Amino acid sequence: MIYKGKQKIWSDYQKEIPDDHWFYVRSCIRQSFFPGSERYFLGICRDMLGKDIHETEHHTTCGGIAYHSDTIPQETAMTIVARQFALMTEAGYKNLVASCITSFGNYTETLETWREFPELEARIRENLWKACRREFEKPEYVAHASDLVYKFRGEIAERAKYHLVDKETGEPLRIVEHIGCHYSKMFPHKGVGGAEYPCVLSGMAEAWGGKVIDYPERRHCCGFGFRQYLVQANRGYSVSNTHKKFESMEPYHPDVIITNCPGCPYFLDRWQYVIAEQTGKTYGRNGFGIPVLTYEELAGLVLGIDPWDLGLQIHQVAVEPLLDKIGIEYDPAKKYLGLNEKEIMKPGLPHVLRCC
Amino acid sequence: MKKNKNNANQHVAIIGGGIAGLEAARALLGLGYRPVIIEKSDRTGGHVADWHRLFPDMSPAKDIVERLRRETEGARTLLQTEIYAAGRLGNDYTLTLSDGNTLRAGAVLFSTGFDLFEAAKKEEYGYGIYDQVMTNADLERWFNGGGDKRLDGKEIRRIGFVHCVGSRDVKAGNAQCSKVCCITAIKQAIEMKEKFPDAEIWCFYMDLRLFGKKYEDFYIGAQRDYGIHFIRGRVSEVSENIEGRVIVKAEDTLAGKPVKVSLDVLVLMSGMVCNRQVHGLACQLSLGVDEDGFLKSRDNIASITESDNRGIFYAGAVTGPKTVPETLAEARSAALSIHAYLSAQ
Amino acid sequence: MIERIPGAFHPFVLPFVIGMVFVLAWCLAGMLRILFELPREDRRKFFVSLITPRILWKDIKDIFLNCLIHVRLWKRNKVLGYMHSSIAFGWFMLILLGHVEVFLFLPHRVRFLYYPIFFNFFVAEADATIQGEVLMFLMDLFLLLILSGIVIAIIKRFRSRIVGMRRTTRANALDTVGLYALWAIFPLRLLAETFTAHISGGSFLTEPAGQLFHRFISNDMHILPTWWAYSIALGIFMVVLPFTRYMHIPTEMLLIPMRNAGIRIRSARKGFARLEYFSCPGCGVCIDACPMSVRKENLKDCTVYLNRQLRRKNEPRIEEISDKCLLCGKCTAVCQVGVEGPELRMALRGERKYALTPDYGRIETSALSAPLAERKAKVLYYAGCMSQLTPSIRKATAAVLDRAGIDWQPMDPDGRLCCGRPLLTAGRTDAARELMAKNREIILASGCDTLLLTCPICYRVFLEDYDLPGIRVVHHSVFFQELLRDGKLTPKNTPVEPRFVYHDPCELGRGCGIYEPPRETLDALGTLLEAPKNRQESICCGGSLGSLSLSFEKRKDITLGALGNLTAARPDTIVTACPLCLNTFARYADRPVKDLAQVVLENTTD
Amino acid sequence: MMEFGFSLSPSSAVDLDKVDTSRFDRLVEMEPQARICIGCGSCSATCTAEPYSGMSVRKVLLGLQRGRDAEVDRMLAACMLCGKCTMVCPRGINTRHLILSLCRISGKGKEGKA
Repeated sequence: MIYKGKQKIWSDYQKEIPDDHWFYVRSCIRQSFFPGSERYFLGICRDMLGKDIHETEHHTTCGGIAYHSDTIPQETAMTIVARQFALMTEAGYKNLVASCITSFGNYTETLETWREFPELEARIRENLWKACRREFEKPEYVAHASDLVYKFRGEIAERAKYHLVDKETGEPLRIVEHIGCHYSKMFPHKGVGGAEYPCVLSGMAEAWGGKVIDYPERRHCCGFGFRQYLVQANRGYSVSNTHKKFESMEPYHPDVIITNCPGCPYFLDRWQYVIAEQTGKTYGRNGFGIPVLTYEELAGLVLGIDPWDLGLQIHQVAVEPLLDKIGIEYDPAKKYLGLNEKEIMKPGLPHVLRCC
Repeated sequence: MKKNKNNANQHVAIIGGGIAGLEAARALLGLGYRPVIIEKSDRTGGHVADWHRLFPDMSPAKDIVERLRRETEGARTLLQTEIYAAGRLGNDYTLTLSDGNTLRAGAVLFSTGFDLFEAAKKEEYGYGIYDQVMTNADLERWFNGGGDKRLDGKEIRRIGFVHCVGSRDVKAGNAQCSKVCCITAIKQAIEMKEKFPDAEIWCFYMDLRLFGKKYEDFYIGAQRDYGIHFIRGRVSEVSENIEGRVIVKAEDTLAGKPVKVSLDVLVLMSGMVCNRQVHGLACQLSLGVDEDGFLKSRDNIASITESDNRGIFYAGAVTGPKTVPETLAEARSAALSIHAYLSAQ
Repeated sequence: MIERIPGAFHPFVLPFVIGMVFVLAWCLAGMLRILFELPREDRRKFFVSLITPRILWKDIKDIFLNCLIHVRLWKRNKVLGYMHSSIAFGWFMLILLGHVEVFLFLPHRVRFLYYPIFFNFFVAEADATIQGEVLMFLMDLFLLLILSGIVIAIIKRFRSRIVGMRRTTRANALDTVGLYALWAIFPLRLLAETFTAHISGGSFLTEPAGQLFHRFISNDMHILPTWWAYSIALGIFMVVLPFTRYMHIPTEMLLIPMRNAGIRIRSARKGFARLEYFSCPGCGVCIDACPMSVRKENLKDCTVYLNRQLRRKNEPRIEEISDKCLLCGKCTAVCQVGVEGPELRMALRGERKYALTPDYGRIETSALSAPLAERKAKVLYYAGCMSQLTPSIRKATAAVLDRAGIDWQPMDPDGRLCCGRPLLTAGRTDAARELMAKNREIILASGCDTLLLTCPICYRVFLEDYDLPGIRVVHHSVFFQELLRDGKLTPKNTPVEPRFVYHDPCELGRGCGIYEPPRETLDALGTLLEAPKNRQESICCGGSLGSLSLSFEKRKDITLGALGNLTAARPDTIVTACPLCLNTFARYADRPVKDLAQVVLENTTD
Repeated sequence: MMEFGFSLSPSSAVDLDKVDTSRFDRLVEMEPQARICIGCGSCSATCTAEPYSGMSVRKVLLGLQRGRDAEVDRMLAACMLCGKCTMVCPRGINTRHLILSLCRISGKGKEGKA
């Protein structure tokens, strides 16, 4: 690996990210899968960095899942997107930041399509007007939430309580970064670092003390693939895909996987359980899996937020070995206590994958 | 053609001291002209001077370059010289040179050649990122005795060649076929097999374009005598495994299956792309530039060495990818065209 | 007539007696072995043939004409014919007349094996009677005949071209011993008889020679050494005989009745096959005949060398030779003893063991035959694989059939199954049978009464190996000739008659014996020219499927050789009746090559 | 083992690192021409057995180099040795003999007993 070569590519694909005043659109699924992530993203941006980030309860799905599952046509998806833009315009914002990679891809794709086919944009404006009497201005800037965290990675590092190093040896943690496919594979210039060697997550990991692993199947999809998972008969493909990635990263003994997409962490996390059940194989040490975190969760850990407040107990793969390695303090007894120490139910334990 | 006494007064400016420029200079000297070779680098011979052996006879590239240098000793050669400005003055052209001089010439020959595609631009192939990825030019340099840590002292058991790197690729901005890479890949594969007899070699190709004399023999020989594997399919991505070997993924389109293979070294066949540096000069002299960035000939059949402008001529890869013999033939042809043009004045 | 030696014995006869007993025992054992190796039904067939007067007469006739007179060789090469028949017939007559002498004069000595051979030693004044005089005369005459043959043989040995052979086999050490022994026998006999001529009497050769010798050497001390030498020469010849090419002499005498009994090669090494490869005289006629011999490297791949290697059990060479052969059958056509080179090779190929067995189970014949059965034409035209590659033949055949108003339909309009002959020639007999069974089902279900073939390869297998009751299997060369003869096709009047030369395809000519019908057709449609080598002697085009291992490049010279033969008479058009020949010739020919079907179409009118 | 209603499917990709080409290597020893196939597909297009089996000499040669031995054997078993492929091969490969040679060596380079 020639690190300099990557740095050169990274320098070719830097994008300007506005400093402040963002209109935030949440993800459909992340709030239930990773309940702490979006909350702490807003927390970090607003409370720690003092940024202006606005969100509205009128925001709906961007239509991305339905679009990529072939259940709605592109025009419909674009009209939904147009409505989000209208909400942003109404709120007086020009910078859109999406929590979800698919949304980010969907917004980018819509804007790029309109740029190529202005007549389509006119039609969508008409559709939106007919449907809900709204008008919109196109955002001046569309970012993914991870772009912002990447931008502020230095500030976070300055305030870090923990670093991504093995507290025993002082060695940097080995980190697998997994970028959602729709982040930059469609439009390489829209992603930090391009499509082949994106640095949006690796930049964070390195800024916070970790070491990124470049394993052969790094570019591969997590396995979600929309139809691959959503059509039950195809789930074998989905899990096979994920399995391929794990087999490829296994020799590097990663400590943690970080992701910036709603689907990826979910599948990389849950499929470890399924693979363990199906093949008897686990990829972490001592029968554990490899913890899979969102970048917000990782930022939260680095900043010293309590793991259980971040919602890490919701993950299938136990995060305790990672916490121990970094030396993060946590109370095992509180793992299954929710907000305000309210009992949330304890899950049953899997047969193969070690979870505690 | 007979030597004209008046020729002695006639300057011909040759822009670019590669083999096209040298061969044209040699021919013009023979016809009694005073060619001036303007070369931006510190030596003549161009790309061929960096090459080791030339297909199809495996003759040393050095031989032809040295012969041309020897035979053009009578021509004025300005090294490390660039042209700042060019313009027409009466029937002549004046070139303002970087050394502060001005050159007045009856005719100008563009033998500005090509650039090798920058392999790093094909990010997915990992040139400059993964340790064991190199280019055809790197390999020739190594054949010429320049050390290379990708090969020296390494146990090389598996070698890959990727054809069409940066050529026939609209995404890389070059739709044209670079013409010589197929045969070069086969030549280099054979040379590598000779250096590493135990190595297995795979060539990943889109089409094999082996049009030239003896090229097909090379291909059959590579298959039959050297056991080189040819996989029809373009490499999609390259990565590195924990041992530092290169993992190559492609589709074997003949088998209809994706294939992957780990290699000790991967050679990228960087294609010939247009020399963009010449565009400024072309603009000043209002010369046509083709869509592929190469200069536009008056027509591509009967007068490939002539431009639309009187007194400006082309030879070699300035108008498109060419082989060495084609380039030399064009250089001689251009010299004759120049002679005909100047004689008619 | 006086018996000169009391007890009728002298030790010098021992070498001969030992040799004779040895060779007789050897041959007897060999014969029993071959009989034992034959399948039971073949053995029965053989014994029955021996008591069937018609076959028995044929056996005697064939043995006489072929083994003694060498009729076939006479037809081929008169010098060689004379050489062989002079030695074989002359020697036979010497033996026969020797016995006649003994019978006539000393009948009680008949039981001595050696007596007729050394008669002149044991008797005195044998020419005293008129019978004796005549017999002596005949003996000298035949000895002279043999000696003349031996002279030719010696010339042939050192200058084979003088006797009209370009190439001949190189003899091995034992063959050479046998050869020199054979050469020595008759001059020694002449010497021996010459030296005893004043005692036993002689005739026009021995007597004057005897008198001549007596002028120089007058005592009789040299009589015995010459008789010893004669006996030793005979003894040596007979002892080495089983290990030399001369083994063909006794073997052929068994081969002829067995062939006449209808026995064929069933196994590559045993029984009849063994008889064939031991019958090979090693003459090398097949070397010149073999089309592969145009390449020097293939000179040792013809049948004579196969037989030699089979006798030596040199397995790698046996495999190489048997795989390379084009199976054109020309070696058999020219062979003096009729060794079936192609059949021997096919049997050898059949010996191969394969790890993979063909399986045609997935082919549903009902689906293939249903449309044919529905249409139910009288003539079913099966183009076969090779005609699929030569659409000109298929189209011309279809047009000719339509022109003649034939009720026909194609069996394989879109390419169907292979006929099975290529599998047979490759020795994969079981697979061929499986495929043939499928074709048979289709043909029987089609309701046709005639199966028309344009490919001789297919034709041969349908003719020889298929059981198609009530269906006539016919090649288009025959069928079209009949159409012309019956007036269903009318020759076109052309101002200038096209000049044709006809190439006999191996499988059609030597394979199926069809030589004349295509010639009659061409003769009716234009001027028929003959190539120097034609009919039985036709040269394979080189494209034959028979060869398994001959590579494409190496076939070229064969094709050029065959083309040279065909174009010698300067025809306008080379005509053949085989798609494979057409395809092969067309590749290199300098003038049009056409199939008979095309020629018939172009030169007849509606 | 828990039943999920779906399972890991093996990768369809050919891993050239793991493919056992010993049978092809053995074939090359017997038939050096096996290497010079250019994959033009003439053999497949003309094949008499193709409609019943998908037989293709091109695929056979490629299959051996991609570890698809079972498929190769299935195709080989359908061959009728008619020789059309040999006639059309532009590289002059004696495909018919090549098939016979291949039939002699089974699965993992073992030879049929002579």
